[in-house]
Amino acid sequence: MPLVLNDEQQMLQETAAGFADEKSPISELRRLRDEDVADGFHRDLWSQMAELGLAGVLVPEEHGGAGFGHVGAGLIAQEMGRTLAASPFIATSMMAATALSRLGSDDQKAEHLPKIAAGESVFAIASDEARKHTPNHVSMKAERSGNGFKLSGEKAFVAEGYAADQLIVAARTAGADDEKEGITLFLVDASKAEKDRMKTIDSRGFARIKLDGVEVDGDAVLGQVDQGLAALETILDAGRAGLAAEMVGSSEGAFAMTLDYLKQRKQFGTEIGRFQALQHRAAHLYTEIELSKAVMLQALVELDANPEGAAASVSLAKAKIAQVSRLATNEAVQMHGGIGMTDEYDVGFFMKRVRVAGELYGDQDYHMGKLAELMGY
Amino acid sequence: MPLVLNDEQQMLQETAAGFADEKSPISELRRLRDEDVADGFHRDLWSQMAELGLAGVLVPEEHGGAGFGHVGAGLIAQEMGRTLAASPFIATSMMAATALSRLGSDDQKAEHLPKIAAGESVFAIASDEARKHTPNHVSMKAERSGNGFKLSGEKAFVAEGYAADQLIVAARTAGADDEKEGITLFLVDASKAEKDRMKTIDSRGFARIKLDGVEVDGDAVLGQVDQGLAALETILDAGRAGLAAEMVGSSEGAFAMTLDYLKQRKQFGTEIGRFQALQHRAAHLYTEIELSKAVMLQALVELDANPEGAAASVSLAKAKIAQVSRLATNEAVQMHGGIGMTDEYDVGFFMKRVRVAGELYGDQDYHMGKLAELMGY
Amino acid sequence: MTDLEQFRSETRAWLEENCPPTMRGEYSADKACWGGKRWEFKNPEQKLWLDRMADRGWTVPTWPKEYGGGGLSKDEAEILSEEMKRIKAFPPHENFGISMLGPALLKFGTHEQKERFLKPIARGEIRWCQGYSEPGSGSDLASIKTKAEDKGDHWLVNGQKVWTSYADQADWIFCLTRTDNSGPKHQGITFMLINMENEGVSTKPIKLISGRSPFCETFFDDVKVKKDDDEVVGKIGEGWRVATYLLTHEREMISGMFGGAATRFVGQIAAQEMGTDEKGRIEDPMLRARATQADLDGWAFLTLMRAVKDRSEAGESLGAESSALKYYGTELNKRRYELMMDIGGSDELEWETDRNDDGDRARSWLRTRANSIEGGTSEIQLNIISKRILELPS
Amino acid sequence: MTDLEQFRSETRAWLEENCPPTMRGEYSADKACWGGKRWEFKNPEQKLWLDRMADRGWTVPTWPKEYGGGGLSKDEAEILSEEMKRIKAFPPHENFGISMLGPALLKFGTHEQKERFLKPIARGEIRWCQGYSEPGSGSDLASIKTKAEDKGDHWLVNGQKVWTSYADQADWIFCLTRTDNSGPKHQGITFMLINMENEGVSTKPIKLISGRSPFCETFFDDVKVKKDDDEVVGKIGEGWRVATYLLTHEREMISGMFGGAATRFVGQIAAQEMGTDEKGRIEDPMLRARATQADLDGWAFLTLMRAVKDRSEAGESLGAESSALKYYGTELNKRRYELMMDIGGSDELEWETDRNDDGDRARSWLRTRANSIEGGTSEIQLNIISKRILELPS
Repeated sequence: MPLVLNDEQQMLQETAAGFADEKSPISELRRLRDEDVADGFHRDLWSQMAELGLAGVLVPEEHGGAGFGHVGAGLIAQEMGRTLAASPFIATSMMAATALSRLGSDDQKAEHLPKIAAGESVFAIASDEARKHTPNHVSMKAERSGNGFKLSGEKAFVAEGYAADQLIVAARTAGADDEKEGITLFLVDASKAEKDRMKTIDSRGFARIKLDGVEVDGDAVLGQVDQGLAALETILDAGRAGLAAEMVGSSEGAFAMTLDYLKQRKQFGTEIGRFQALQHRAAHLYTEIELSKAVMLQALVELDANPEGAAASVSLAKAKIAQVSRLATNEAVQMHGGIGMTDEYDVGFFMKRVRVAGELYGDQDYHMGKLAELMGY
Repeated sequence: MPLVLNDEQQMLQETAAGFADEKSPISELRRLRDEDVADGFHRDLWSQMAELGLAGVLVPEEHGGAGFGHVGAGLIAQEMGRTLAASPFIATSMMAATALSRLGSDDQKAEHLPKIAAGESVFAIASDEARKHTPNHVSMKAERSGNGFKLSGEKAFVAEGYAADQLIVAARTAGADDEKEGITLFLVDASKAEKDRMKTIDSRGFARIKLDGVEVDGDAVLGQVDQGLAALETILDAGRAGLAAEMVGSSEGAFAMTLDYLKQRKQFGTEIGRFQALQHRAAHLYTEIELSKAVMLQALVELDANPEGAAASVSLAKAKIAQVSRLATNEAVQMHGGIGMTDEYDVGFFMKRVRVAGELYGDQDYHMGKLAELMGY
Repeated sequence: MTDLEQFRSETRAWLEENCPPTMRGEYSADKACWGGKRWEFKNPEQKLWLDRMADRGWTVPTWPKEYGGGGLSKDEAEILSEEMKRIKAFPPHENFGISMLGPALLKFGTHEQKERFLKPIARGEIRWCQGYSEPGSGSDLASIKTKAEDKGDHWLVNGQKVWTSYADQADWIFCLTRTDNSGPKHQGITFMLINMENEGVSTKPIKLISGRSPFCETFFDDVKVKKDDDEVVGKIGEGWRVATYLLTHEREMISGMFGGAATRFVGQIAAQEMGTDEKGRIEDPMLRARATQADLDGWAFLTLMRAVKDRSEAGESLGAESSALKYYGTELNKRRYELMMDIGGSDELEWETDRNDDGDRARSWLRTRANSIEGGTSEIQLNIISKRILELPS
Repeated sequence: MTDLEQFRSETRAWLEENCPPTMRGEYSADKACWGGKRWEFKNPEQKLWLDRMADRGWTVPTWPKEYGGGGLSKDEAEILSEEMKRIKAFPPHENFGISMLGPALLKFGTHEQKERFLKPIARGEIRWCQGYSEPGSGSDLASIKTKAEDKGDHWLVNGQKVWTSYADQADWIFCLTRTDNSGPKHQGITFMLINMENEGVSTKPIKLISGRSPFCETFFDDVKVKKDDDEVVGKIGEGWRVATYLLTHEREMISGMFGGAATRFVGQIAAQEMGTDEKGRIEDPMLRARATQADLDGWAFLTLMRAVKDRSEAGESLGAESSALKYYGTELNKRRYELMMDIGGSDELEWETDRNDDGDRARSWLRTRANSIEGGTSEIQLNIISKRILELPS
């Protein structure tokens, strides 16, 4: 698969870009924060994305989606990242859509996928329990009871967890806390969960989720009992690639603001963009962002070609792009100087969001460690 | 102990600096290389250093030395590093002098220390056996025979090993290859050893040493039988601090050449030192070299105050300075451009020597790992 | 017993007796006493402690006695601070007058100015703020435009300052005004002292990305500053000399701050918060390596700070080197807080909650981004090193 | 079966039959066939292989048949190289004429020049070298001084070139000369082809810090270059256009080289040479972390190279982006070789010994220091990106 976009994909990217610029510029995220919206996104915006067919980009056509693949989905995430557009797109349209279309029973698909495509159902993935991402660390219990299960435990850092209608929960049906075996995925109606809102620095929607003896019947199981970790990794990889794409967009957004500033801001009687030290740092950053775009596309292409085999490409993208977006936002603030530190100015929003996106589903250190192991050292 | 030099120490440094500039500029190292001198230093130069009292800087006065302490010795090493003056100073006057004055019996002191001070005897420390420094990895055997020992095995990367008259050999009197217990230090007449010259890229004197059933009697033991590792570490720390000081000097030497070049070399119709990108890199390097000088002095001060407790300060210095000297020499070549790559020009000698000095007795990774463990994580 | 030993024992005894128990322990920003006309003491002991120390001149130990100082020698002052550390005594009060205006007045002020302004500073009666930067000026500080016109018996001041810390709580401001436009920009700047109660002075808080900020914008609209021979420090039009003298001071202070901040090893914090593996190592080897590098540099920086301190105590004067400290210390601090956030993981990404102390770590992390901007950006420090120390052409 | 499939099967068959067994396997510098008048073939097969490929025009597959090329389409050429890779066939020969002069002649050359020079290049009969840099010029390439005076029937050339690779073995040199001093420095430069056998042309090898070097200094003392309408490529005084066109080419080539060099992960080399612990990890955790970072960046770079290649095959033209590749690829390669030396430890610090292949790794490490200098320094690449791509003022 060549690392180039076909016409269809380019059109999709333009649609997403246009939508982000018109309907969801950074000022919308500021409004979200100032209005202290608990959901972490504007419902009406999400509906509009669904109308445009963006929400169902990964949903198969027979279930009312566009069946566009991860490349298409990633391009949308990238454009949303450019303007920091807030939506449950990654959790719902990338992770949950992947989970259901790959693991779901016919009934589960028929019930949920159309709602995802229609933007009628918000999904959240409840897997992490500790401060740092560790997929196999699952202590939430799922005990058999009757023909179903009873779930008890707590989840932390659940993206879109507060607004979620449906949860995909990783729970332990066997084995000890850190064992790879014995993890099972469940579809849980979010109304059965206690949601404790997390007010994160990026003003997006996160929650801690508590399940206190929640009863679900057998067909709530997603995929195979005790064999959920591999499936979870595939779902996580979709989310990681989505976040990587979003961070590429945010890097580009912050870099664009910085370049504008370098060209118009005058000091010592000239544009500061004329100072070679800043020019070289900007040129270096440009190069790093080019690398980011390439590894992002590779990860998305691999996810479409062979989801189980994409782990390394995805970790490469998540780690490298987390580093580059950190550099991009740090340089953005530094090159803006004092004004970049003010809340009034937008650049700080990029810094806060890439910090959260970098942490979610494994930070740079986690994915570098994973990469080293995958490379055999 | 304040991190400042007293008048005595400043005078000593000036003496060493004057000597290095007059008697041993870089052209002397070039001559050494071109004449392919196996010793790795000029004997006459070493005698002159002895006459100046430099060789005996760490030798107690009652044994004909100056008893000047590690600070003084480090300052000499620093000035030698500035002009890449080649001598067995670190191995003989720092490591062996430390070994003998701290561990030696009265007889051993009386026999060897005066010769060190007089520059009549060259010492080498034969400890490493593998490509990477691992003090506890000692497989050279020392079996009891009669009232003495029989030594068999091979040592690699022995600094001044080719010119050495005396060897301080770490051998195993008990335990397995990597055990901390069971290592013993021996004084061995180098004439009993098979020397295999190593032609290292820095044109200095190194050898692989083979002992094939070499008989030594009991009083060849330096310090306590089986308890040699701690003693060896103290000897190594003296050498590490000496090499750190040498690398600081080499960083300063390479940086000075670079600054001169930046001021005189013209491109695009102006001195290249006017380009801000180069200015900022030079200013950053200046700062790193200031840090280097501070951690160097701290390590030397601690070695004088409390040799056993100096390990952390020494590892800090060896690791940090190895990094900075690498940066200094890389920047030196890059800022010189093509001419910096030519053998005709001197800057390459700095790059080659700091590479070797950085590797000797533990590279930056080794000492960072050691530091992390000493800091308890 | 030498005089110094005697001084130590006396000081120790006095502190034991006079430092209230509530004025000892872990010090933090919220425990600070800033003084000034509008200050409300957190408790009676805070006032008691300030008064007792002020009576001895120990709020500004090295200032001359005649100006409210303690007239202590460097060594004595060192002993005093050691003894205060020993019992964890709080600083009696904090005031930009102590750290910034004071040194300027001592160096450039007239006897009258010292008489009038230093004592109240020493006693914490007047709170000062600093007015240097302006919206347009940024790194190019000498380009300030706030105008002070000579109207015979008074100056007419118009303009705007930014980044004036705590201006909304300050009684007086020391600031740079332009009294002459004709010459090169470094000339015609005057270092002026203005009472914030003057008509036409107003302030507006600046909110930072951290959500917290001590900073304000300060506006001067037709402010009349009476000429009483005290309102100008140094010569009229030569305020730049005073300002640069203070900036060097500020750089040392700031780098000092971050030197202090670096005293705890990041790796140890990680080990404590994240736990360690069977080898006693931080589990995440990549994080561990980055933490070790940060601690390597952090310890090296502290060592350099110590060496600089020792050298200056040995009589060496610190000039442009302070730029190297400011540059390295602030960049290092930024790196350390990136790691602190990595260590905290999702637990430290929240704020406006009581779960994690209102997200103090996240706010601190964001706040550190300004370290390499305030008090002269890193780029400015590198320029200074390049020109003044390395003498590269410009 | 499509035409391409047919082409593949025919090509595969032909290669199987015509590529001598000794011309297959692990390729390395010492196996290269450089051709030229003075070339001594290492063995008969080397000549046989060159002739067979040249007969089909496959030494320069995409060049037009009339000029000794294979007239292949991009896709066919791709297939040919894939099939050659498949059987590990050596390149029939290497020649700066193929990679550098050829493209310039195809773009700027007259029909006569193409006729006269391209065929011998394709057949490996004439070996070329490049004469751009001069002792004084360095990064400021347009400041070259080598003078070519118009003497009616000939040019009189005087001056000196440096970094002319293999000039001592080359038959011809393509170089930049100054034919006009009156205008701005980018004008008045002429791209000239000079026979090294001309009287007054001499060369002197340059020794590098690695102890090895293909480079020479090349001197022109009153060299008479006959005017035969072929000696100048492009218009007189407009050689800068030709030169910059070639430089972009060279940047792509060089970054390509280093992309290639990065195909093996440093961490894997470390694991193989140093061994691993019970977890299968490189024992030194600090080295492991640095290796992982280098491999992360290395793999990212390879991915970008691949993307650029795919984009250009999709018709996108690569402009100043090649500067980003050249900059990153060369800096990366330097970092990789620092690590390779760290991995080797004392075993790789020796040379002039048979213990470690004459210190090949140390020599390569030292050689990589030039990567970020030759073909335009990293600083120049960053300037180009800043101006041409980011459009920052200058």
